[in-house]
Amino acid sequence: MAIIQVKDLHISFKKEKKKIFERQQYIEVLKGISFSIAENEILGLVGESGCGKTTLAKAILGLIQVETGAVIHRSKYPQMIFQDPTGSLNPSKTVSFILQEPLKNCTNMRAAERLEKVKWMLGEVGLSKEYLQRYPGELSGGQKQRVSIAQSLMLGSKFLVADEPVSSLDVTIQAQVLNLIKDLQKRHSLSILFISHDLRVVYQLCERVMIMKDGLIVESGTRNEIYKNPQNDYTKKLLKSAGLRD
Amino acid sequence: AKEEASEESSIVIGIAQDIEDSLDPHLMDSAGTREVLFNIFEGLVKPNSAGDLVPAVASEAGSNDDGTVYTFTLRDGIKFHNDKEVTVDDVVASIERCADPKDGGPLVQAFSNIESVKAEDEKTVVITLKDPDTDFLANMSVAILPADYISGATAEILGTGPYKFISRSPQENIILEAFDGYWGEKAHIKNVELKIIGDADTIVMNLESGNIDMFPRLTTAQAEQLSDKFEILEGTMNLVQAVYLNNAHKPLDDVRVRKALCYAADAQEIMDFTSDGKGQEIGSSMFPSFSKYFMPELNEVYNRDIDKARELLSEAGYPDGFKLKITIPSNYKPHVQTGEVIKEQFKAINVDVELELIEWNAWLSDVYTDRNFESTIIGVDASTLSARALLARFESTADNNFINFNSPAYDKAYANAVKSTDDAEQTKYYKECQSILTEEAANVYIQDMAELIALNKKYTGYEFYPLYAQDISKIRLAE
Amino acid sequence: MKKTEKHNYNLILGIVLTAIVLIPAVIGIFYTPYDTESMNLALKMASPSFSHPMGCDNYGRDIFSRIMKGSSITFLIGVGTVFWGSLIGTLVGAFTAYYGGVVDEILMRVNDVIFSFPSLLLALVFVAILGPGTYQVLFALAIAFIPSYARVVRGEFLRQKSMDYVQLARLAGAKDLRIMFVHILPNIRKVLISSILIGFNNAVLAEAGLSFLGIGVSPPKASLGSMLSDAQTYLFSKPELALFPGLTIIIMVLGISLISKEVA
Amino acid sequence: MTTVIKKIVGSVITILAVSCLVFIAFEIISGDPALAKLGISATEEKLAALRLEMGLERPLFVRFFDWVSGVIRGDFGNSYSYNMPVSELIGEKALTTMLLALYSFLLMIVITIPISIYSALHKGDLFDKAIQIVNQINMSVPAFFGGMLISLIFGMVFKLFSFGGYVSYSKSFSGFLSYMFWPALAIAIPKAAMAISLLYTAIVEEIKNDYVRTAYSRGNSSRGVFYKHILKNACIPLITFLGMAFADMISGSIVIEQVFGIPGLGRILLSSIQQRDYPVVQAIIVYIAFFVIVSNLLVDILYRVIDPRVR
Amino acid sequence: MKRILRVENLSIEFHDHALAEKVVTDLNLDIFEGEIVGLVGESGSGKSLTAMAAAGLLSRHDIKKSGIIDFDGTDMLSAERAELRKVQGNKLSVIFQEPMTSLNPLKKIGWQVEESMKIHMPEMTASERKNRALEVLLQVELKEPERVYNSYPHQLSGGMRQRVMIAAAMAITPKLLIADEPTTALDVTVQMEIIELLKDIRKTYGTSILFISHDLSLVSILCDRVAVMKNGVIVESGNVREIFDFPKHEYTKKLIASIPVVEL
Ligand SMILES: Nc1ncnc2c1ncn2[C@@H]1O[C@H](COP(=O)(O)OP(=O)(O)OP(=O)(O)O)[C@@H](O)[C@H]1O
Ligand SMILES: Nc1ncnc2c1ncn2[C@@H]1O[C@H](COP(=O)(O)OP(=O)(O)OP(=O)(O)O)[C@@H](O)[C@H]1O
Ligand SMILES: [Mg+2]
Ligand SMILES: [Mg+2]
Repeated sequence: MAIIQVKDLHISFKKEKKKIFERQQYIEVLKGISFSIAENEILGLVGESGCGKTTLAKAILGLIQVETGAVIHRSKYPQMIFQDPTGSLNPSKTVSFILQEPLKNCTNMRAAERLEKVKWMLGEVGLSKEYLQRYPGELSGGQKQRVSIAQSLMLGSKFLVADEPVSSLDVTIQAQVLNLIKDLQKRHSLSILFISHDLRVVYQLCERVMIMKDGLIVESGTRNEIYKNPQNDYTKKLLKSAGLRD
Repeated sequence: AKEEASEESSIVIGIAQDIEDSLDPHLMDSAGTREVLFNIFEGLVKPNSAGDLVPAVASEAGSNDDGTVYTFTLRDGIKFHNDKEVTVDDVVASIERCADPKDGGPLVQAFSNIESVKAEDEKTVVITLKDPDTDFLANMSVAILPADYISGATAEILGTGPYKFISRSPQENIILEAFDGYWGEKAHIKNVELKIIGDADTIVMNLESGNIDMFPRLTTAQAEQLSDKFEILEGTMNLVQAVYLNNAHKPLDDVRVRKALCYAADAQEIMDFTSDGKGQEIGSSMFPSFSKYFMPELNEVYNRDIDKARELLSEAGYPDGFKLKITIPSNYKPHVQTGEVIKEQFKAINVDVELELIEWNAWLSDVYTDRNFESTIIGVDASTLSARALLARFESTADNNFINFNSPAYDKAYANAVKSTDDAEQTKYYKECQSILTEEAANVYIQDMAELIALNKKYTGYEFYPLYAQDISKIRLAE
Repeated sequence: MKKTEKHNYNLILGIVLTAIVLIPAVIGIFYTPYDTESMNLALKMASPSFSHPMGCDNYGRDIFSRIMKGSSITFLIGVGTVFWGSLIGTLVGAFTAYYGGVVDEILMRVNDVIFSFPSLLLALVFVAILGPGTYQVLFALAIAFIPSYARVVRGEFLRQKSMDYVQLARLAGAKDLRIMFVHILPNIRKVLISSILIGFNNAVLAEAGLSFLGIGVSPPKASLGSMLSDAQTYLFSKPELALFPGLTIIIMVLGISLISKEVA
Repeated sequence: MTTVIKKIVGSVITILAVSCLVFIAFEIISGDPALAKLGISATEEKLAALRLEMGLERPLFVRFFDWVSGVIRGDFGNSYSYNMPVSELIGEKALTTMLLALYSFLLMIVITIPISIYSALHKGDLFDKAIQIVNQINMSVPAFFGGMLISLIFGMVFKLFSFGGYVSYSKSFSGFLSYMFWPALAIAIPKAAMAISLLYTAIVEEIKNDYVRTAYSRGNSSRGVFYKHILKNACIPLITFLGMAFADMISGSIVIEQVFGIPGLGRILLSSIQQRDYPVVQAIIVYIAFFVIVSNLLVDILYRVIDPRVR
Repeated sequence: MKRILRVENLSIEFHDHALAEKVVTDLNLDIFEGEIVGLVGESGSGKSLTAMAAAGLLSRHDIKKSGIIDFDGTDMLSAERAELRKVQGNKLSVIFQEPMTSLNPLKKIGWQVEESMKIHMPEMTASERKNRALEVLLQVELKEPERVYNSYPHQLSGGMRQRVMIAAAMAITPKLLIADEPTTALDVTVQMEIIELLKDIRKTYGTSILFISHDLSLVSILCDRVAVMKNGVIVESGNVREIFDFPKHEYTKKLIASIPVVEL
């Protein structure tokens, strides 16, 4: 059963005008994307930088207006880990508030219970309790990223979009966080769209992988199909650059 | 050489309000307008500073014994400001216009008594009245305007007064210039600017900076702050300031209650608080400069007597006092201040005063026209040099009897006064009217307020009038 | 360490200043050294002395006592006006910016209408409908104040709306209202607070201005504003009459602004 | 193109709405123009006759419609109290007020920008603290009182200008400018105090952003960082305020004009409201509404120009 | 070889909370001319702060710094701003970790890329600058340099912004380039291009690079030396090959063991 189904998605943005009276021009970022994610599946999305991955992610979650095409999803509280942890953490809220937010909105937990859960989650992402009262501005890049991950996992939702969730974490923490995600995925039958540039991480985590370039999906298949027997030139180039192919 | 000096001479006079009603002397109404137009327009007769009527456009004015026929002789060579001579046609047209009953009654109420206005010859105008009225001459100060203005052929503002109108800029100023062809003593100062000073708080600064040379109607506080560059002239405003009581409103419909209020008020204390004791106490609807009618003895009728006031209130059934609302137009600071003191004074007899400040226009409609009020503080002026100007409004059926005063005795005395052809007798009846007002405690009479005029010492010659008027023509440069 | 201390220092100063004004004001509701309304000719324009520390006014009334009484009215009007004005203004600004489209157009046009409408006329309408009185002034002023708050809040909201954290909050299940007021609002609080302070000043002073229409406190009651404008008549001869109510206003506003700046 | 048309239609509706409200307001408040004109000599009959002449007997919407159709023809009607065409009556005054507002606006900017910049850059030092206090005090001084003080100190004590010696711009523009400096200052000071407080707060907030660090890393001087980066960002909240301030200065000049004896719209608006001279009030309000709308439009455009994110 | 950066006994302490927090302790680090030094370590261990300190960008007064940072004769810890700015953006440039917020949202990309040139090379004409900007934008693999040049930051993807940061830092030819996780948001092909580019500028201009990264494979192919940080101290440092092949410290071992492996 597909938890998300995307059909022929197109999205374009206005181009910056150079002169005031120039005609408005558009650039098409997503040029017709279709795929689906099954329940309990982690789908890796790898692609050229600027090809439209973040745009696709936001469109799936309804954060960007979809022009043509359809997104059908059947999950209650889809979550997203944003690529940019700084912009996505409210600068005037403490870590504690940020992490409790989903619980406050979507559950009936009491304050003490919430706090308990927040502390637990903080530990899971490798942060100590001291950070509860910190503001995002007082955290390092990786710490912010971990706070965003923690927030998105608070609710135990069925569907998660992770946009480069571990890019600024050192490998030890990265491994810890990835284990956490995997663990949660198993326990809660979570589906994930996992966007990353790190082909190794994608290989470790995802059963299925899609390769994107220029607003189109150029190749998709199981992990082994893609890594062992890539068809598309771009895929081959990617694997080669990552040292996974000669 | 003296002539030459006056060529150059000029004065800037500050006034508090612009002429907002009309520059047409027949249509204007407010006292502020009247005092300005006094310099531009004249009637067949006009008041002088002694309070007498003197011939103006007419060189002679007379009436028959019973006061039914008035005859006027046009002054020789009298000219409008455009140097055209005044003709009897102008006179007849002016008077007829004011007597025309269309548009809801004649412009001058008293002219409803006119039977006919006729030009006997080139020089003589005869006015015949329906009912005898020996006091009618006072109304003949009504301005004489050119006939072609009245017919609407021209809109130019022309009078026969010592100053001619040059221009105006609304809410800014009015410019006058001495009229060379004036029949009488010519104005001394050539150029006059009447400057509207909207903010009372800037008057002192305007005077001190030399921006204005004269300001009538200062408060004592303002006068105190002026340097010795200025001479402060003191006169009276010629207003009857009182707490006007709505005689139809409970409990003010009870004469004992009204009397109690009169006993509770202390005019001298009010003057002490609000104007350093300046002002003239009054006891009825007449101010002292109408010396012929003014009755100083009435001031003594209600001297402050709290016990008596309390007694009267108990008799009337209000031993614990009552609540009284005094409505005051908020733009008239002196009345508001009077209200504040009165409120304190009435406290002594447990009358709990609520001061309701409202805006002037709302006052006009709610209090004056609709008579929807309990009491109010205001100053009433006289439009003509006649006792009637002050007393007519208390006739029970008078249109402008806004306090709903109703006394058969008063109506009778007033009718007698109007009817009588003998001056002494008439005066007697007018005095009777005043006494009735006092006895009936129609209103809580307070004072004729002090008028303080600041005049730069460069000028001299200012004269007070018993009417609300500023005679600029008398002012001249000091030697 | 040093920094925290400095913070407290400002806050304490703010509290002290506000207390200097508000404590006498609160006491003034129950007790004043002299009756605030009874007049005394002997004390007319008396200079400051031991028994009358701020002197007496033109009716011989003790100025200190009147300031005690007047402060509470002024405070009430200032706080009330700003409260309602900023509350409604913030709601309008937040909704227009957040939803945009037709709501935005309509509310902003209404805003323009209110802003173009002279407050004098507005005040007159209020007097006509509700009669004169302190609360009427409060509401007339509050309405007149709405547009400015709405505009400021709208501008700031527009800026914040496009940020990722707003989208994140939406994903975290926050309802629109919660996003607007729990997530976005705190991020514009600095700007909002400085406009609230501006508004407080304006309200206190506007009330004084409206007294000449006869709405607001009617004499012999006094507010600081009306005392100040009455004192203008004696500006040259008795400047101290203006000095004390003026100082009280300044201290009150200064105190409140110090507190709110620190709290924000 | 369509947005332009939409804006124009919106503005016209706004103006119609304000003027309609003015009609209603005059209907609600007590007092009527005929009575105002007749004053205490009014009698029932005279009032009725004058009302008929003024056309006040007709129902509200008929009068409103009449007025609107007049305005479309460029005719704002006749003033009741001055018996002259409204446009003639307020033409010069409107310009005077506009110039005064413009003048104070410029002064406000001239005062605001350097002071807030200096103060924000030297946050916490003595000058900054002094500025904050002076600023608070400025905000607490009523406009009328400030005006009086300015005229007292500069006009009466130092004699830098002749109090009340207003010169019309048509007579001598330089005289006009030098006299208007003082009232403009009186209007500008409290507004500048507010603007300073807003800009200061915004600057202090903006300095905390990461991009400021980037700017430093490129070797900008503190000034460079400030002028090229922070200022523009920090000005965004100020723009809203400035837009309103300009419109506010037009309608808010009432008091100051009185204090300095300037024949602008302020006094005539006040007296027309009191006289219930609604053709005049209407015209002035349309004028003010026009400025409100234009300044709001400018603010919106400026937003879009400055902040690409809200485009 | 000349030593270009000398960090000795650097300590950094925060004072903005009730308790002071020491985040970097007694840190020593040298970089020689033409050398690429990797700085790896736990997230939150103080890498970015060290880098900022070296770039002379820690000027907040609630941060206490001690030690010596000597960059090519300039004392980066305590020199006056006027002196620092001669260095910054000229002899030293920085690629910040967070490209999203480190770009001015109101300025076009082109302007921001050209900024250091404008400041330090006033002799360049506008068109020269633009050419150079387009050139570096192309060098960092931005396919449509013209469009990027005319865009605002919010119109670019995360990776594009990061490349813009890199381009801006390389628009001039610094003696030292501090790159704080410059490739996190880039796909591997672009990553490799960037690595090549960095090697290239080192070769042609002799630029030294401080390369902070979590990607140990990149560090191993790019850097000459590497330092490993944990909890504000450098636990181990030395030649890349040595460290990677024979890690001594527990943490280093753990780090190397955590590299994800792909078994094809
Ligand atoms: N304002 C602050 N107050 C207190 N601690 C702070 C503040 N800012 C940063 N820190 C702390 O300083 C430490 C070092 O931060 P830094 O940014 O240098 O880490 P980093 O090594 O770059 O980590 P990352 O790899 O996650 O970017 C972190 O633990 C962080 O929480
Ligand atoms: N608001 C916007 N206005 C105009 N163009 C935009 C906007 N947002 C994104 N784009 C463009 O859309 C394209 C795709 O952006 P997107 O953020 O989806 O890329 P991405 O695949 O996530 O890249 P990265 O891996 O670098 O984050 C880019 O070319 C970008 O310039
Ligand atoms: Mg992206
Ligand atoms: Mg870092």
